[in-house]
Amino acid sequence: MDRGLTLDKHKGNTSMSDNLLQVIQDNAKTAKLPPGLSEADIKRMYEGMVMVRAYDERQKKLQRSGRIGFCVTSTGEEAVQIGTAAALEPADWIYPYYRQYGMLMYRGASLDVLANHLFGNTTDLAKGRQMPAHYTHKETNFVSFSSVIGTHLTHAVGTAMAAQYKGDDVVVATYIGDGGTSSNDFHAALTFAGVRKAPVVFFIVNNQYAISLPVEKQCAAESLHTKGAGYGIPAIRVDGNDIIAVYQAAQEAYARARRGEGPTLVELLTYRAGPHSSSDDPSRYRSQEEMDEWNAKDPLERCKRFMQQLGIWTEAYETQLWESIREKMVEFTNAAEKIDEPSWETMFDDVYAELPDALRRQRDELIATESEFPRDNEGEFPL
Amino acid sequence: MDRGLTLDKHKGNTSMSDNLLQVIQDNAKTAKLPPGLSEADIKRMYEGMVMVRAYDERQKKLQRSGRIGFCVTSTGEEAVQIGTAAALEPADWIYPYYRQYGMLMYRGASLDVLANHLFGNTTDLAKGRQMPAHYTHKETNFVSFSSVIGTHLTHAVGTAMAAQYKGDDVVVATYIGDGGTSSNDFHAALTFAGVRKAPVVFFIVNNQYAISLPVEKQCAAESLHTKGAGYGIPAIRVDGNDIIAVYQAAQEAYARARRGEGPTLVELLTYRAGPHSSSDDPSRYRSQEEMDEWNAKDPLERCKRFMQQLGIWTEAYETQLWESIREKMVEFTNAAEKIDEPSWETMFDDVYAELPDALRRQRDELIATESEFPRDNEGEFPL
Amino acid sequence: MATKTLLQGINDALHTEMGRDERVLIFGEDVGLNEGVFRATTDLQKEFGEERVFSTPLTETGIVGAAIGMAVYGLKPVPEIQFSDFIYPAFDQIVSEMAKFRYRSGGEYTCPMVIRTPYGGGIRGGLYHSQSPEAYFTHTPGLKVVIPSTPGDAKGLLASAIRGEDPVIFMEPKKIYRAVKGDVPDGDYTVPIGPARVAREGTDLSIFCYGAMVPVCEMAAEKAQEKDGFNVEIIDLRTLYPIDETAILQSVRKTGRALIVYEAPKTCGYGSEIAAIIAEQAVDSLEAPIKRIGGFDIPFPYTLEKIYVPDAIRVYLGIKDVLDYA
Amino acid sequence: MATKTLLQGINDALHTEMGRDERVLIFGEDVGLNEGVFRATTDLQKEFGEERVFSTPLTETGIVGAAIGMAVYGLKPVPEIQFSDFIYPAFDQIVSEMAKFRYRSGGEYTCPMVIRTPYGGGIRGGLYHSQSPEAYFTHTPGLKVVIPSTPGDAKGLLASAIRGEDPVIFMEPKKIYRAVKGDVPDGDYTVPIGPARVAREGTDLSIFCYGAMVPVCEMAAEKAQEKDGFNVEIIDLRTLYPIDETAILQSVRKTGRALIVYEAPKTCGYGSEIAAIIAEQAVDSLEAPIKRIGGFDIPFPYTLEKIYVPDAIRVYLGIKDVLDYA
Ligand SMILES: Cc1ncc(C[n+]2csc(CCOP(=O)(O)OP(=O)(O)O)c2C)c(N)n1
Ligand SMILES: Cc1ncc(C[n+]2csc(CCOP(=O)(O)OP(=O)(O)O)c2C)c(N)n1
Ligand SMILES: [Mg+2]
Ligand SMILES: [Mg+2]
Repeated sequence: MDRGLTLDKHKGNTSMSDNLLQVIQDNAKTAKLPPGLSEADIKRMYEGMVMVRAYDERQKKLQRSGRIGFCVTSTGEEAVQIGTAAALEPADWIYPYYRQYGMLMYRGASLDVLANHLFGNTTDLAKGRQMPAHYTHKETNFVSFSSVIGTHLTHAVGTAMAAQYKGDDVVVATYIGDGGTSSNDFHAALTFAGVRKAPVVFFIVNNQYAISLPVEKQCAAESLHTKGAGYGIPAIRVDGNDIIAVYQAAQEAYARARRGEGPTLVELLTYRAGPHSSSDDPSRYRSQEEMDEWNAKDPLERCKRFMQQLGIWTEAYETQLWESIREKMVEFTNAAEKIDEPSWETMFDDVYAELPDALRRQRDELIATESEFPRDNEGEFPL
Repeated sequence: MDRGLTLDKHKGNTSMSDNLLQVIQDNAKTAKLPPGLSEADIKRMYEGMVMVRAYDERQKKLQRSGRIGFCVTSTGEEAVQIGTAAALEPADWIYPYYRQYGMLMYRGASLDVLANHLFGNTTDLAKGRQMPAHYTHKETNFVSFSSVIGTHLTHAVGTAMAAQYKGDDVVVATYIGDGGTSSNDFHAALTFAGVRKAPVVFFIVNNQYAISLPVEKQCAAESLHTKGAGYGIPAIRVDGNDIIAVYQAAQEAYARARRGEGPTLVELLTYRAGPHSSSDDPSRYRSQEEMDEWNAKDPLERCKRFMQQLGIWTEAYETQLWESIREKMVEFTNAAEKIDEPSWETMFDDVYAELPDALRRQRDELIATESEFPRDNEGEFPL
Repeated sequence: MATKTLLQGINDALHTEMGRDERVLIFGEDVGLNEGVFRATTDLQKEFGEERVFSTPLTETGIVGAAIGMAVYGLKPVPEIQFSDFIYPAFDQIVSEMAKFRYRSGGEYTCPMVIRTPYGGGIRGGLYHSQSPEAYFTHTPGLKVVIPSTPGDAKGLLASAIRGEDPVIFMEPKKIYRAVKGDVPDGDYTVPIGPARVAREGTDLSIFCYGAMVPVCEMAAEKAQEKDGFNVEIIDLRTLYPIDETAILQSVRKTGRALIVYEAPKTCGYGSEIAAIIAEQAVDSLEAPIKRIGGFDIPFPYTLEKIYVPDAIRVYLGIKDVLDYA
Repeated sequence: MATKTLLQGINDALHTEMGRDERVLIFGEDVGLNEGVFRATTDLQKEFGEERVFSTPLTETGIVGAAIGMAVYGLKPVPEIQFSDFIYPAFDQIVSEMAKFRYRSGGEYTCPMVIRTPYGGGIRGGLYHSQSPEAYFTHTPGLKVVIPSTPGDAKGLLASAIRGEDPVIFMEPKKIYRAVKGDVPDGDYTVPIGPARVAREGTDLSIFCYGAMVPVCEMAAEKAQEKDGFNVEIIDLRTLYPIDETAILQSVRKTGRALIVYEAPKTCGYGSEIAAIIAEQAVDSLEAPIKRIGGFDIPFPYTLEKIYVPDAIRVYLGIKDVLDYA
């Protein structure tokens, strides 16, 4: 894709205005191809979003039938992931939280990377140590997320500083929820990034809720992007369900970072259409009305409309796309389910580069005294 | 003092403008009494500042001659302390850091409260447990500071929330250095205060340095008061060496809090004229030129000029004022020096409301086996 | 008196204490409208209103810091940290401030408050929803640390913590939130902070444990009785700090053998202190080496949680091991 | 080979390792132009420039978090935390992230870095410039914890820490930064992380200690030799995690008596683990109860620091106590 585009009117936007970057005009009859994007680009992005939606469908099914213990979905937030991924280069790094695994697929990770993690089996790259939704994938520079909200933001800055120090042409994209903007590391990361002019882009995924807390009870600011000014970081607010706007804002922010102009803060307005996780019940804290309102702004629907306006969408295309993707989802997850769980010994690996003696003794004693007593998992995750 | 004044043009200032609230016109020939302040008020404030300056002189002398181990001064920052204290009511609370002890004197604490603390003697309210500069004084609602930069800011918010819950007419004033704005608690405190509309005023004492780090390497923002907007908190920037401006800004911010309109962020621009502490050597990191430039804006000198413009200052007044204050300083510190150090037993008090058994055993064993071996202190503080 | 789960015991204490004392406030992430992710705060906002029970922004630093400021002003805050794995952003506040406020101010300012937080394994939460950080707090002078293992104790100890004048870390064994049922007295009810509880009397071996490990040890002890005729005593420590040394020493002097069971990583865990106390003060009465069964010195795994957390099998093997020593 | 202070040994290691490896970066509060409040980073910015040695904003969260991000990318950051009392704002980063990055990512991402931080008493710093938080870190799987007591070890262990592949908490006994002098080999020099050091050979009693307590114990041992003819062995643990169990057990099996000395609050301190290890694995060789001398279970005082920190008098009395036991 062409990287020439600059969003001049938004460049260096640090004001508190209500301006919201939007490109897709839902009610238009026709549309022009946005500068720098081909028809194929837009199709690829749409297909990326469908992939995420289909993966989430599959996850939910597996979880409901008890085949996996837990799942996190990102329904409604596909444009956030795919739009910002599409503007990245392969050498760039991603510090995600749990709701950006769609980027992983878009950047070419094989579906079994995701499926194996859901089952925590022996081929899971996290070796069955993390709950589902905590993917790691070095091949695509997709960094392992802990669970602790916010801590990865300072890592993203450190990685950006390191790339800058080494003179590598690498930009770091990192993500934080509306809730996560209250974390200690949000503050530390923006402080550091500002003074060190680190090549990092902070995406606030404002999906309106932190579990049950609505964003206006999280922070009294008019808009979360107003936080940028206090750190000397240019900030912009974008319609996060408009994949073209997301793409353009991300692309411009990455370009700034690459030019050595430092970090950018991008607030992406979107909505968590599903529950917080498979353990959550949103009806406790929000209305059907509100959900319906946001569902009308579904990012896949809007992208579809845009493709219709461009004349590059047909029913047949849509049907075929979904069918082939759904098939893959079933295939890969069924395969992952059949793979063994990690052996007991592996539990002691990777604590240190080399196994210390005391830990070796713990391991060997466990195997010696208990291998004849296999155990089953129990317990249910509450949120 | 009259509380009717409102700084309309600054009210709700959340912009990034370079506007700086100033009242004292250094080059004017005459001045008018500011609304709400009498001549006596201004004299009282001036005398409060002289008191702090004289106390610092005395501390330095005691430290240099080895009579106390360590000291922190606030030379150059007297207006910050006295201006904000003068606008407070006795029932209001203060969460200071180590550079606001001037407020303690201004609010009527006897000088022996300060002197005893310098020596950590048996009448020290902190019972000899804290280094000098960590005053506590419940009588004036001056809360004990730990040493950990920033942690008290969330306490200030909690106290304000508690006062609000109980319906008490109490405002909380809290202070943080330019360096301290990077702390975790700065972020948490403003987040909480914003959403809970707590009656708290945050004063950023921007004295240009955090030990050796100049403020522009602390934070890339144009001005620290721009942080307010990101929390929905009105903010203002004030000439912190202009005691009248400081007073007016503080008074307006307290009034907002009292009216239930929530927190205010006030940045006070000033300069740490002395070293960070008795252990610091500023010549390692800043120029004489810079110091001279700021010394020309000394808050005592500027207040003096203002009093001259008002025609309420004479040489005789000045001489007499200094003499009487200096005398008191010598008297109180000499007296404090003669008081015994705390007994060993007291070391075990106040860890809990009641001494647990295990701790009682530790105490009793110490006394039983070691009281015949007295010890001397050694060691020198490095910063 | 009603039969309740441990979680209901906690909810009961919160209801009762809020009813007794207007100074009690509850807040934390999702504790208001959503009533907590484990539902520990069920019906509290409904009954006591948004002023006294509310959900906060996502900052543990802010939650604990604000609670401290309230306590200093005279309220009795009972903040919740959603998982003890997420207590670390508040660690500075807990260690530097909450624990030391009274001391450093020479007693001028005090900090009576209770941090409630679920800890330990049991919900397949992996590395970051399963940790047992109690030893960090028992090593911090100024804090009291309490972990109940029965519904009645959960209510009574929490009530005492709230009524007390010291800061308390009240850790809740989430593994047995709903799994354990027991009698919970209605209304006003306290269990004093300090004394340990003899969960099972015995003569051959003393097990020292707390929280979710208590029922595990009970199962193992039953098994050992049944299969081997061993008569095992179980001391439920309940209050981890201050430590009930008397109860520990008394039991081990009686049985001559000690097994210490805890979920946290073994090295420098709370069980190390129990072992050290015995080694200092009752080593002469030992008929066998002390044995600790702790978590392994590794982060908490996901798929293999079932192997990581000490269970009745491991404890049973440990009992045999100590009692087989001649 | 030159005679240097412990502080100079550290500075030497930093110089040498920065010269050897361009991936080594140093940052922290006041470490650049000001060369650290203790001057541990003397001449480093001058020699290696602002890109590799720089002062940071006042956020320990940011310092450690950024260091982790650098390490994950392949650098070897050596951040300084000005006082270990101020490491708590970074505690979440250390415990949740630095310690667990390799594990949770299945080894895909690693975190080789060293946090340097002065700890303990000795400068009349009161509650918040004197703490000894090592036990918090030794209880955290994934971390290595190192505390040198001699200038040579300071250089050699720090060099090993920087060259290693694991995250290390390197705690520096500020009390003896300048008070202790010793031989420090020039240039390339390492001391392996892991093995303890026999600081003094003896047969009657084993003292286990580390950091600033080593010279204190040495003085006390001399005194006991002189006054009572006791022949005391001193084991300087040096690496607190992983623990050199072999050295501990070997010594105590030889002497039959154990005294453990540390500055941190006694309860759940690092010394509790040493006592537990002995009680588990060498209780049969004990001729007297184990004795721990720790700090009291109170916050660190100011005026009475001299009474709080274990000194040669207290250790000497402890030696007598253990050896007088028949
Ligand atoms: C430090 C920390 N505190 C609490 C939690 C529990 N928790 C998990 S997700 C979440 C809400 C996150 O909300 P947001 O940042 O808006 O992200 P979203 O889930 O909406 O995408 C909370 C409180 C956590 N994981 N980490
Ligand atoms: C959390 C923490 N980190 C580091 C320190 C060491 N320290 C003491 S004062 C200080 C600088 C504070 O600067 P600033 O906030 O600007 O206040 P000033 O001293 O200039 O008034 C530092 C780094 C500390 N006390 N607390
Ligand atoms: Mg959200
Ligand atoms: Mg400053």
